[in-house]
Amino acid sequence: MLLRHTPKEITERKALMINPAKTCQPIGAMYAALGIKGCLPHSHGSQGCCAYHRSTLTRHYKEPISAATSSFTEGASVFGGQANLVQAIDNIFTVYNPEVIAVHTTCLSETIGDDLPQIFDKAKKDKKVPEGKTLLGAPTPSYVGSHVTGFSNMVKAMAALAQPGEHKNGKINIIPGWVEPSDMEEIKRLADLVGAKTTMFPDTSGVLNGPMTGEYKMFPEGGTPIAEIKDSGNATGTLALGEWCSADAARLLDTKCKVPCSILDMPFGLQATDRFIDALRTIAGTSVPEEISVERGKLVDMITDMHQYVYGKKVALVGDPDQVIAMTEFLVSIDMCPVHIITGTPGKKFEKRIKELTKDMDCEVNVKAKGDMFLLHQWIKNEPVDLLIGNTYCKYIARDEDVPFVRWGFPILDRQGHQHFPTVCYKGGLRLLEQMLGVLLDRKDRDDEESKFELVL
Amino acid sequence: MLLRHTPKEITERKALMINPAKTCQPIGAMYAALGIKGCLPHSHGSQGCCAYHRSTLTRHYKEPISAATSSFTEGASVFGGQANLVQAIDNIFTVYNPEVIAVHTTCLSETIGDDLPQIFDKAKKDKKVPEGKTLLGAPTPSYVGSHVTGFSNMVKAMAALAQPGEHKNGKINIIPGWVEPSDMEEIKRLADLVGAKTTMFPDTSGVLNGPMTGEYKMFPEGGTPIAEIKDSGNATGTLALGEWCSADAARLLDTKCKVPCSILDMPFGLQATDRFIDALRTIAGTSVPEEISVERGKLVDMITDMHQYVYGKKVALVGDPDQVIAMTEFLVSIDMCPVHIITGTPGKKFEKRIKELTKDMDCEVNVKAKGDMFLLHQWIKNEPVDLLIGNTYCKYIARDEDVPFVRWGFPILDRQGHQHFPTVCYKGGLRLLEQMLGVLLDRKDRDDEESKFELVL
Amino acid sequence: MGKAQKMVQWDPHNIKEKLLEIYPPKVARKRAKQIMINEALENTTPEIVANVRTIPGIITMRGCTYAGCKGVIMGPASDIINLVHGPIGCSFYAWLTRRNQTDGINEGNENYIPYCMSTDMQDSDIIFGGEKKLEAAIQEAYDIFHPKAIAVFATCPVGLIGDDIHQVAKTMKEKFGDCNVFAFSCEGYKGVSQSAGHHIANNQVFTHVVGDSKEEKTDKYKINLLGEYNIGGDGFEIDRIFDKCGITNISTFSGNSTYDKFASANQADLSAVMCHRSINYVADMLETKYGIPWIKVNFIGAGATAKSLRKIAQYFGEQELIDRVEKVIAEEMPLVDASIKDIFPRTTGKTAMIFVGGSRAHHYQELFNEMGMKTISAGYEFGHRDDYEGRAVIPSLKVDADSRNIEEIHVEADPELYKPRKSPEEIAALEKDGLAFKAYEGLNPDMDSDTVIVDDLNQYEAEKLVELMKPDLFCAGIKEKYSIQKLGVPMKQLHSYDSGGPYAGFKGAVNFYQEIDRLVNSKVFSYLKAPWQEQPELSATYVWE
Amino acid sequence: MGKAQKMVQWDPHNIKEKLLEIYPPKVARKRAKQIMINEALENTTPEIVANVRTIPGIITMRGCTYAGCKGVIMGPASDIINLVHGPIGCSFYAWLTRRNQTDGINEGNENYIPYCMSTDMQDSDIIFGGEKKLEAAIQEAYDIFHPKAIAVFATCPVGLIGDDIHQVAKTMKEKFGDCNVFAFSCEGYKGVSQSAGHHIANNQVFTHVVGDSKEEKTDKYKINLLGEYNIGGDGFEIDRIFDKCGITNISTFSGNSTYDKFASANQADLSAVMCHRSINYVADMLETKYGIPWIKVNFIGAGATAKSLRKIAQYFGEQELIDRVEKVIAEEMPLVDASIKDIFPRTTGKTAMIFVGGSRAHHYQELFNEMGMKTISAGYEFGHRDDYEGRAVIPSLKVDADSRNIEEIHVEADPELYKPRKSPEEIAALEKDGLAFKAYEGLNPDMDSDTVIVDDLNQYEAEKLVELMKPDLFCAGIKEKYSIQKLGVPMKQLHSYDSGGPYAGFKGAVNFYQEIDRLVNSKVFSYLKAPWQEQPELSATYVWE
Repeated sequence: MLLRHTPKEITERKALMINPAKTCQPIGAMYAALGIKGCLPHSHGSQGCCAYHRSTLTRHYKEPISAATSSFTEGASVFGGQANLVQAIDNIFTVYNPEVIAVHTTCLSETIGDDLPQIFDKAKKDKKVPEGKTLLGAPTPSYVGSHVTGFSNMVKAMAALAQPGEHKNGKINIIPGWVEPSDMEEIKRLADLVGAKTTMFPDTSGVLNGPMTGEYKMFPEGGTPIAEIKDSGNATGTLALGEWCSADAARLLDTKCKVPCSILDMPFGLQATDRFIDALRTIAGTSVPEEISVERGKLVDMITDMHQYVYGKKVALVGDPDQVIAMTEFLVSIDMCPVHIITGTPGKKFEKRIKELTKDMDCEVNVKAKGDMFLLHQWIKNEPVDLLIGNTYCKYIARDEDVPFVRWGFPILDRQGHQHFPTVCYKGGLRLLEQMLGVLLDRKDRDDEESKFELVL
Repeated sequence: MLLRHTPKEITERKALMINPAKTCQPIGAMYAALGIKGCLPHSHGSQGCCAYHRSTLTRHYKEPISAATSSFTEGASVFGGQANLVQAIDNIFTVYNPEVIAVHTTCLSETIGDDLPQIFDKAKKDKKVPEGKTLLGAPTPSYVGSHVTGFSNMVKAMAALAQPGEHKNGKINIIPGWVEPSDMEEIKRLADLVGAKTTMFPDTSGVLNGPMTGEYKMFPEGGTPIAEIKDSGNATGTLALGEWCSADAARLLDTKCKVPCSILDMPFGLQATDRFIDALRTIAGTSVPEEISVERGKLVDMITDMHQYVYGKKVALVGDPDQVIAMTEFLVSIDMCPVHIITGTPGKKFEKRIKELTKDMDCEVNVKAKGDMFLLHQWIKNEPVDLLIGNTYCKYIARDEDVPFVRWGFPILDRQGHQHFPTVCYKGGLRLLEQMLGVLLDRKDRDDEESKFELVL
Repeated sequence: MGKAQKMVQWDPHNIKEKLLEIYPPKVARKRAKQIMINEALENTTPEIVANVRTIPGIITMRGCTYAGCKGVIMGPASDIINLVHGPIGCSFYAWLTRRNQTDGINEGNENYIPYCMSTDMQDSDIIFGGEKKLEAAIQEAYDIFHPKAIAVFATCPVGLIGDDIHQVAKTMKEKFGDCNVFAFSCEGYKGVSQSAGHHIANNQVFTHVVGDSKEEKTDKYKINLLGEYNIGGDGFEIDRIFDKCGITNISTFSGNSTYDKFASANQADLSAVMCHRSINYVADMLETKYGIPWIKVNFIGAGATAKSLRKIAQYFGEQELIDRVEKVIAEEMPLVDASIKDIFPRTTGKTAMIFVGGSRAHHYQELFNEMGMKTISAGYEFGHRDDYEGRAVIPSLKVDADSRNIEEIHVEADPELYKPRKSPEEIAALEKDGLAFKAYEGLNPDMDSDTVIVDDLNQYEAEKLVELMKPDLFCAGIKEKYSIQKLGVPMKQLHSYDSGGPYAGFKGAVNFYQEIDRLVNSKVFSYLKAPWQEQPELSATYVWE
Repeated sequence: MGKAQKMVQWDPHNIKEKLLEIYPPKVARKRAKQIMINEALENTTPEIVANVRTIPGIITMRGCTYAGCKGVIMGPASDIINLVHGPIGCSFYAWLTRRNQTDGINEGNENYIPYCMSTDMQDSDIIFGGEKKLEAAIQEAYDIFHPKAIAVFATCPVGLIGDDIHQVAKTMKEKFGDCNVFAFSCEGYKGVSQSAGHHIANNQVFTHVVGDSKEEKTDKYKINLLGEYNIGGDGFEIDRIFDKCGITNISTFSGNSTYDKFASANQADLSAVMCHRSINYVADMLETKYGIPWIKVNFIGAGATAKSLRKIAQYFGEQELIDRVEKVIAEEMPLVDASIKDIFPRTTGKTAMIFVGGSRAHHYQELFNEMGMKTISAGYEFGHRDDYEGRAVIPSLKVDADSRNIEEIHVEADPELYKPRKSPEEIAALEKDGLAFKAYEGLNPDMDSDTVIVDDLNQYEAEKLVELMKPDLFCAGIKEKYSIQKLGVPMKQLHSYDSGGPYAGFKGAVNFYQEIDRLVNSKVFSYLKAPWQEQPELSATYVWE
């Protein structure tokens, strides 16, 4: 047993978090910033934060992750980080020459009260910011919310760059939320097919799923150009995918630039994708091409063809709120039973929404926001499941409890594919279904007694 | 043990085939014919053949497979099947109203010497063939070659419809060979990206990976229109993918219509795809768009990133000649060691080609054409492997010998995905690599002792 | 979906018309005789034409004689090597595709079911004959596996080129001494359907295997279960119940069978017939040659299972057995009743169609009745008239060219082994008490009037039936499954059970209730249309937050 | 690739220039002191500046003090609960990411390594202080796990808001009685790199744990192995060799360590130092307080391993041990030699760069030398001047603001436990025979002249070095891996070993030879260009069959 000291008996914990299902804000801000074209994320804190975030993102993507740090020393921590950040900005533009520096704070710089706007002004006054280059900053105190909050805050900081103009640009803003580069690519592909003109930010496709060519580009082709982000203030409207990841930015565009918005679920699974596509075509005033209906039909086809193998299967699910909500709806829609549901991110809304989505399911549902994987594991010990869905850390539970396991979420540190193959929308639904069926049927093939072993499934 | 009576000791067999790695010609002809738009395949033999082929294709695709049969009785078997076939043609056009009937023979009708062209004439003379409808026929004696031969013969029969005209149509014929609908879609997508105008036949995409919509169409939208097939005689040239599946048709177009051809390997893996794309762009006189180079680079990226996990791994591989040849090249190119290689289809050329491809590999290679899975299993017992690649029937070996297993080839009767996700070309290479890594790393995670269990791979 | 369709009303005559209207006249005339409306006519019951040729070009559900012989009857025998003489295809397609479950290994028998063996005939064999290759293949199989028995199956070309497989089998059997080798002339072109293959298979098993067992069976209440194929473990469940009741099933034809079980069939005291179509002649031969009476039973449906057990107990007539059977039924029924109580509200009133086999289209109506579901249309894939109208019509059946080719073997009382299990008086007494011997009433009487009965249903008619009668569930085989489901109607395979089962006996009934509940009540068939397909209009203005 | 690059020639001065030219003057001046050309100057050896602040905005490889303390030193201790006091991130990132292998469970110890524990500080804790929450968390951890010891780690905000974690630890330790609780003030902003964290960790372990073991170790040839972290099982391999030699490794700091092993360190008779950087002060303290001498060893490289074993044997000076060590070396070397024979022709002449840690950049050159590979550039991520230039420079090191903040503890001979293992005479004799105590010459002397030595190499300089010197292999950490590989140069992680290893000892050496052979000779790095990128011209006419 890898987690041999985890007791079945559940005792309440008020102060101790064990095996978290979340991490801290800055890494989310760093990931979001990588979705801006020519942007170098910068961590305003001691250099360990930056090292940890870069390492984790690198392991997840098997790609280089560039980001700089203010390298706080004890002195800076006492007297404030302004000098460090101004010097950093100077060095970064001189040595790496990015279009944009996206600064996020840390528990350290937040605790000592560094004020980014004021430091940015200083840097500009000191002529450290070359003509046409952009600085943006997001406060991301590690002791509030989670990595999802940090992502949201950085996306909100992007939205803050938007300027209201005289005339609308006829485009729809799509804020995709924290999904994979492959997912962002897929969302763009579908939006194009629908015939909607869109601005999507952030967009990490082409940045974190890059090719091997013999050249290293610190700033690859991908990412949303800063000009487009600024122009998002002139859009017809904003579709924000995911309350936790994308709503704040969308609402800021509304209040600041009068760009109306709508908060949708992330398009995982059949229904959430239906709502997303339907919203797109309604706003764009276009009709959905047959190609999309066919993709949809293929997903429905696999659902009906393989229904017997997923029907009534119990699932334990852990991940980030927006993803888990959409996945829960998908699982319920194909007659699976998500019985243990955890997100590490705080938010009562989460538990409420999950309860709604599962209310017609005829089994007990354990759900907790701000929960951890230690609790999830204990739930599983008390009520075993047929399938576990979550990030790589879940494999310790999967091996100990011998549960079929599908890797989905962040981080995935030990398998490939997530950066290249989308799990959003209809094609993503096919992939998710293929993967769930794969592990469920592998288990059946492993455990069936010889007299029951089946060739055809 | 499921195959408990398979001895490790290998004895030569001259007459008995055990657990075949092939089936008979007609099913290949049926699959090929389904790649013609509006075509109903017809099996000229006793009704069992048709029932078996439809069942196998249905289990593989989880889709309806329509095909008719001459329903031979003992009488017909003695007096010849002309009456049955003429009546069948009449009934088919009356009841199902296809654009095309593609007739293939069987061991029965071949043994009694039925002559399709002559029967077709009779049917036309008797006015059983409505204006504008097409009959085509392929001799597919079950006692010659394999299902691959049958596929090739039906494709050749399509090529026989081609007419040489005055002026070239500026298109390139692509004969994809026996690949999945998803693969055919992918080949078309890449040809379009290269900017080559192409005619691809057969094309089962849209036919055998159809959506669920509440309507049943016996003749879905997909398939190559008969007009395009006839026009293939005016093409600039023909790229035939796979010596076994596609060469005969291509050479017929050459001799009959003076359309030059080139026989390439099926585009599985990096190098074979490179050659295919390079041929396309050279013939089309276009330049390859960055998009394709990026897809290629992503494959190279995953190969280099994950090389340590595939390096030196021993593989047992069974399937059809064209696929196995391309896969062998791919495996060798990423430093894996395919040590046991079987195809059920006859052909000394196969063994010769495999030996060439593996000559620099520093381990013994067992290779056999016209081999069977019983022998493959015995080879594995004598020299165990790290990975097994083949169709669903291999899972009996995989379970008995506890070998990681990737399903690839025909038929796949117990898993989903092959009809939707291509394994050809660069994206397909990513998928193949993802799947091989998946099973290899799952095994590592299963077997590593606790002190060696790794979070990050 | 159910809701909507319960309102569908139809006139069976109108439906028959619609099914026929597209056909060329000759085809229409022929099909008209195979499509029957179940209605009382003046002092006659309606006739149906069955077991006749399928019309060329009409997409049929049927397979061939080889499939019926190798696939259905001999496939389940675990320790007999099945060696197919012919091109590779026929043996490949019959390889593990019939879900022939066996636990024979538990009694130390071999299990060759996962093996596919063929002579893989090549053109040279067609030209110069395949006997030598067959002989060599038998030898190689013997050398590698040393089996008790090797069964050889002929595929189409074999009959045409005149290989004498029986002679080869005979020669090799004599050569080996310790291995029974016998052959089946089951070329695919024979007969009109699988049915001919069943007959050929059973005849050879009866001729070459039955009575060949040395060891004497001494248990009480010995029966044969004929025409049960252990698909999805049906036979395991039935045997579980027999064991509980103290009934000894000596030999099942042919689910979970072994050489020795076949060989011991002559030692049973009763033959219980499940699938009348595929096996009734074996029951007759067992009676004629060995004196074993037979009765029709059905273990599909909890009620039918109880009824069948009672019939067997009544036959043996001993109170001990009668009581034990009642005790078992009393133990098993509560679970069944509880399950029905659960699913009935969701299943009652739904409608089904069943087009399979030679008996399941009949037997499974029992299960649907128990769920309150109505079978509105049904028919057999390879049934004969007696399977529809009952054995009463057998004398009036005319033998046509196709059936004439299927060997009928004539047996007589065995000089040593014949032993009547009951005296004529005892039989008469039992019949008087309502136990019917050699009796089968067929499908028609059990179906409501104005239901539509179709023999050898084809693809086109299936689609039309569904379109017109809108059932909540359609039951047939794999070839039909997805064309029906594309129409939005859930489809249940009653050949392979879609890798489900068992559905026989008491536990099987519960499995079936739950499976059908899943199918007819799942939400997944409600996702067929996208929002933009339901409200295609573009005018809609989007409502922002 | 190798071939091409072996011809690459460079002038180290020119390279240094190129590395500096892009920087702002101030930065250039600073970096110039940390980039050193390994060349003899008139009667002085060149100096290098190390262990100084990283320049803000310059993309560094370095981590923080917390990472050095919690991640590197305390992470490997399997039965001590690591409880991180701070926001969730710091404990999340250190969760199972360091490959801390342990087999402690085999001796019945707990293994908490797979657990990640944190107080998950919230804003309210920042405002009102986190001591209460820390106290509660320690209590909850104790109630759930009942561990021997709980180690508390401070993250950045803790120091700033003034939580007194040491007081909390003291209180809880007294409350529990059966559980040692101690804390580390390892806030991330302290010092200039992980190095400060190593120091803080070792000081606390020395203060709170060493000497705390009741049980007396009675085996022969007792040593401590200091500065070995069992990455990829290095420690397992070294212990395998020790066992074979009859040497007893009482306590490894801190690979595969347990509370009791730390606690028993004072009972060893010799300290063998692997990673001089992270641990030399512990070696000194063990000598001062308990009288245990120390020598520098290196088990990276087969030759180095043999040499280190001989040194240990020489120290104990008993023929029995000396012979046994020779026997073991004789047994182990054939495998090593065979492997070298195999790979040498493919690896010789290739070039490598190494930029890691505080000792590996030095140690791994042994392995490359054994393969005939030349290390053309190297440097430490968190080394000090003495790691480059040798301990001789220690007296001349000036203490700057950053190092001043790192507690230096001063120990004296322990009244009871101090026991000099060797008399001054014995030490002198051994030194005379060539066994050097407390001696480390550093990296520079072992590198060829005109090689380029860079301290705290950053992203920009790494890319430039590769571009200019075109090595066949680059060694650093995960953050560097893929930017280097994008350039088409294989990259080997020498922190985590890319989930490979062990590379220490004899078997480890063989593993390393094979791994490097794979990397520098694989064809996969030759696929970077597509045919149409190599021959882009459109003119080409296609050659048909």
